[in-house]
Amino acid sequence: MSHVKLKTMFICLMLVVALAVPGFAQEDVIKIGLITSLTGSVATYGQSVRNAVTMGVDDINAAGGINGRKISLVILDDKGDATEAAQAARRLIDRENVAMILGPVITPCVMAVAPIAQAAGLPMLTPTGTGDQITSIGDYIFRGAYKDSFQGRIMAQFAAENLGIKEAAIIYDVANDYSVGLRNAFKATFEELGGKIIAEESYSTGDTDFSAQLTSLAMRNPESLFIPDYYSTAGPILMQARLLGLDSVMLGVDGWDSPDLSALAGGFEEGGYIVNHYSADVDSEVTQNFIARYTEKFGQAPDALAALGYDGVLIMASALEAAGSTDPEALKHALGTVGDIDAATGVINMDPEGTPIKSAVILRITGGKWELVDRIDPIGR
Amino acid sequence: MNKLSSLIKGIILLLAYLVVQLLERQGVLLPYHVQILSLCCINVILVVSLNLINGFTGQFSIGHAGFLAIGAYASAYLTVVWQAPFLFAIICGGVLAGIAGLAVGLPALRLRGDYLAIATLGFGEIIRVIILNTDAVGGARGFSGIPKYTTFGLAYLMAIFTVVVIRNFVTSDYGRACLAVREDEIAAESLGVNSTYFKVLAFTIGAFFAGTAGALFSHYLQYMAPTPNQIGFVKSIDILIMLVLGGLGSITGSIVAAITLTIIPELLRGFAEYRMIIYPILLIIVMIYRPAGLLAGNELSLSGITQFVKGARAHGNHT
Amino acid sequence: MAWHIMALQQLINGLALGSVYALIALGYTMVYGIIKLINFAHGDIYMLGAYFGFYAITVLKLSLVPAVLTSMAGAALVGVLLERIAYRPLRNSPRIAVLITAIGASLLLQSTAQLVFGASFKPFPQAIPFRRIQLGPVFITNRQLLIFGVAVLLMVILHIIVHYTKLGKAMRAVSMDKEAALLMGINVDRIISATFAMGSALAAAAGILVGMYYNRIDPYMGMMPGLKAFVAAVLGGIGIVPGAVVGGLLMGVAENVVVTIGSSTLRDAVAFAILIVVLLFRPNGLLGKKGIEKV
Amino acid sequence: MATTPELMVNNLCVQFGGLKAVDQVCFSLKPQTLAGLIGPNGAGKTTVFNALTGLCPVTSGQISFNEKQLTNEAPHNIARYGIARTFQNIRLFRNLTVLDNLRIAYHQNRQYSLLCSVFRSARFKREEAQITAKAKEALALVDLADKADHIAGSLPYGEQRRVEIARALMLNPKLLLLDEPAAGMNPHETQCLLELIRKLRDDLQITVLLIEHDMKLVMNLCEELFVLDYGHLIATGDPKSIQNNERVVEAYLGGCMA
Repeated sequence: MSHVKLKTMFICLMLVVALAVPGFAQEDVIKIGLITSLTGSVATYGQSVRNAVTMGVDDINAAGGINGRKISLVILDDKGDATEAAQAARRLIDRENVAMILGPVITPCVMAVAPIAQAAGLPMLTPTGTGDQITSIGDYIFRGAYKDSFQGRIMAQFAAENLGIKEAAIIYDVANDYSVGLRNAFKATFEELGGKIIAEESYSTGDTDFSAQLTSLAMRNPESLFIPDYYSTAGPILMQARLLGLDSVMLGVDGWDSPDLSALAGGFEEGGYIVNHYSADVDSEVTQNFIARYTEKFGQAPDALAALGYDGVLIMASALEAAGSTDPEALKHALGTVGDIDAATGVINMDPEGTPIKSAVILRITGGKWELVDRIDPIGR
Repeated sequence: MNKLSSLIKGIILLLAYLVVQLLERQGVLLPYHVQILSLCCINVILVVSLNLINGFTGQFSIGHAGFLAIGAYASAYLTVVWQAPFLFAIICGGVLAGIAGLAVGLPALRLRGDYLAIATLGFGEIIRVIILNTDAVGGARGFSGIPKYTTFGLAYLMAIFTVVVIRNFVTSDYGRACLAVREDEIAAESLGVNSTYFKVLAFTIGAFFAGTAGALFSHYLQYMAPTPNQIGFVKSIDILIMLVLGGLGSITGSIVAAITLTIIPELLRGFAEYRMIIYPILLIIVMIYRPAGLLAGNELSLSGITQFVKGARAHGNHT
Repeated sequence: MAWHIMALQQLINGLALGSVYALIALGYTMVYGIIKLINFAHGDIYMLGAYFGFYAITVLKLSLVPAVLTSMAGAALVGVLLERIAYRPLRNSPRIAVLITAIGASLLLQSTAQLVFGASFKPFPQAIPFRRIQLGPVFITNRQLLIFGVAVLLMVILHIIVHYTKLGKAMRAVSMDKEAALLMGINVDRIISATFAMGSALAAAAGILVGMYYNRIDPYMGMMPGLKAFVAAVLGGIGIVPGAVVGGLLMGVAENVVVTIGSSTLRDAVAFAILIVVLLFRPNGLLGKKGIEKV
Repeated sequence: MATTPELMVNNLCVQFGGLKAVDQVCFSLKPQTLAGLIGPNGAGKTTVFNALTGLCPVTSGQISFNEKQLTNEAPHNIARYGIARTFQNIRLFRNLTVLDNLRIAYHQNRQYSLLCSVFRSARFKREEAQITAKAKEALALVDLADKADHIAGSLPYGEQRRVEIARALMLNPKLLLLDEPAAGMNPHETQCLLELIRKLRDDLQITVLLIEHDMKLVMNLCEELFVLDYGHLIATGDPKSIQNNERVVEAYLGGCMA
């Protein structure tokens, strides 16, 4: 190899190293780390969270910061990979000296970061992590979302008690903990309430063809079909299900909440029910305000992950305010006790156990719009 | 001379360890850095062990993460559920992965090149789907609550152990037989080399070390998720990239590449969305300029380095 | 629905899914046939094709056929450029080096697409209405029919090009012996470029069809189907045009059969297990010829 | 000198699809003979070698070597019984050094275990030294001692042929099969080769069977010849009688005109 080529390569490498050195931090700010998935196959969710979190932090700083101190956000990408998330966490803790970690977005990443935060004694709050096991890792671990078991139970109760459904089928993503967790909770509660799960089918993350599973389900002709997954997969499933002749009542989860659902489902989502945090039509000013501003800023309406990301910032802000400092012990205490936060996904009360206590709504898609059907106040967790 | 150079190498390795320990105590190296160094060591084990299969024996496996998965989950199950000592768990993880390697080596007897590659890929995915469906190890929720037993020292020691064992293997009659199978199976057979045996042997040994790397990995991350980028084909391809970048058939190349490619994504992390654009461009540039890998199948050696330092012109083709 | 009717219905579903694999596999197999490269970026060209089609329909307001043609042309251009920039410098290098470059190209296309088109899932504009065609007790949707028809049509066209045209003859010559082809006055570079153009255009057509069929596109849509299609191409015997279609259809049907008679959670594992078993009995794929090594 | 045949080939048939490459061939070799297998192109000579060394399946017939049945044995086992060969299209391990090429061939005689090699036991070191010494000895035999550290593929053609012979010798063979050893050599090199083969037979007391088109070499070197044509053995005998055999002449002339 010629020396010129070697030199070019060397210069390229040096450039990368030089660019990668982080900028200098100011002293009078509160440093917060955000770990999210900006690249990789779950980037769409991670970018929603990133957008909402930066918007939330900008809001706080514009309003004068917290107790006079501005928030500075360090955003690190985890590629949706647990190993990378762990690296990012260590970097935030050791090199960036952040006061608190927001994120990561998906449960596998959260599960890799949580033991590190716990061992380091640094509070962390995942706005979106739903896996039941997350908060049991330690007392420094908090979340802003529902537990899978809570949401799955709510939908099962609603289906059995309010809709009077006796038979349900489930189609879920066997490779996704969110989907599996919701399916487990739904199944348990539904059977407890005397219902019967007559068929179950599964698929894997990244699949686009569900016709085999749906044809099998169609043969059993279930009264209702529970589809615990994000809008990106639920949409195509809804469309394919209807085209294959399934006319069951479709039951969904908060992951369905996206402006794109209707287009992805080809309009076949009509009549479906979901559990959600808030109802865009009737809920608070904060919610309306958030949706309007997010839409304006990013050119698309927020999905559920964006709303949760924004609320993560609100929870963090009230905890920082309540703690009065960035002392981890005080912050941890505050994160477990702050309450009455008027957030985009409704009123949030935190709990020392780590999962917020918030109400849920059941929405029904009627004429292409989400319509409030029921409001369920939290009955414990 | 030989003894002397081994001694010097030993001293350098020991010194390197002591320097890391010292710098860590002084606070120059943060836990963040030490964690990256541990990951480097784990990746070195993975790449060097794949080198035995792909580089030295000339097979084409892209299912290495499957062996890692077996080692990672088996050892975690042992330490979490049975509270087994870590060293025992590592060995069990390695042995189980080795048995799986034996099973995968068998198709290798009939399949060649790209067909073998696809079979190994399929094998890796089968392992992943099985783990995904096994509730005892957490299924899709992942395996959490694994104790943090992997220290830098242990990972470092295991990496050295792996490198020494595999280097000794490939420079013995066994390794020469593997090389012969890679170079020309028919000639090897006619010289009395049982090519079947050596293919399976390479798969078994490579898988064993990948299994130990898996054990280190699960007790490093404290959590295993059955995702493609953790134990699936994305991970297998990551290992393959490191191997080819370092150069097939070069152990030192594998080491250099494993370390470089573990650190580069870390350096690029701040670039957010641009990171995954810069990384593949670097990869393509390196491959275009160094198609045979960074070290082009040669080994870095002490004498080579001293010669280089002395400015000897011998540097280049043979070191 | 009776059991045997469902089996028939699943067969139709399987053939439709298999057609998707076959469409992508055709491009893989063409490129492989010529330069023995597993073009890992092929799945991502397919993704780009879907996006080109998306923008041709939504932004340029083209109707379906011109949109497909535009997208095929765009993808062909990307394919040719890719070969020029990333693969050609490595033509005489070890195959594995080119493979790694192809993986790099795949990553690059994915992340560039994510940056340019956005990471979110986009609903594909529905250029044709949904329709169910009843065939006695079973039915087929017009999209399934379309996918199946196009896969077979493209295979036939490709077969004709490869076997009955001058270009095809040159391609076969290059695939057998590059040096000899060169001596015969064949412009090898041009033939390889043409192959990449054709393979990429095929992928783009597949991308649009699949986008329409499943109603969803995203920057990573090429990854899993790309992998499965590659497996299908190998199953059929890589480098053999009808092999790609046979392999694709078989994969599709096998996956559906597994779901029908067994557990859908193990679908991918069983599909891969079938692959391995088939390869053990036919080490060069279903339609592959046995390579006799000369001693 | 023992008189019982060492190698016995009885009714050997090798069939590829519908093509009978070797048909009903019978011959035997006495120990320490220098024998030649000749015949026009495509007569099936290399196929006989491949059948003898297990590289192609025998359709019917038997091969025995020192009264051991070798029919359809795995090639590496045949090597163990003491049959070594070279190839028409030189099959050296081109990317390895000459020394390594030779050391690989000592494989069957290696005694140390996997653990010995991994932990570099004293036994390992002792034996490796022996192997290297033995390889250098074999190289010296073919006059290439100074090329030990060269990459095999970089040597000139004639030297590669000699390395291949030396490599075969590392097996301590009783029977050495040489497939066109003089192909591509100039007359001087061919002369040296002739002397080398003779020396090998005399010094190592081995049997040599060679395929060769260079009739001068064959007639000067071989003590016994077997002539193949279209898979059939058409003549056997000493060089003189073969030269005067009408069928052989006809086969060769026919071969030339075809």
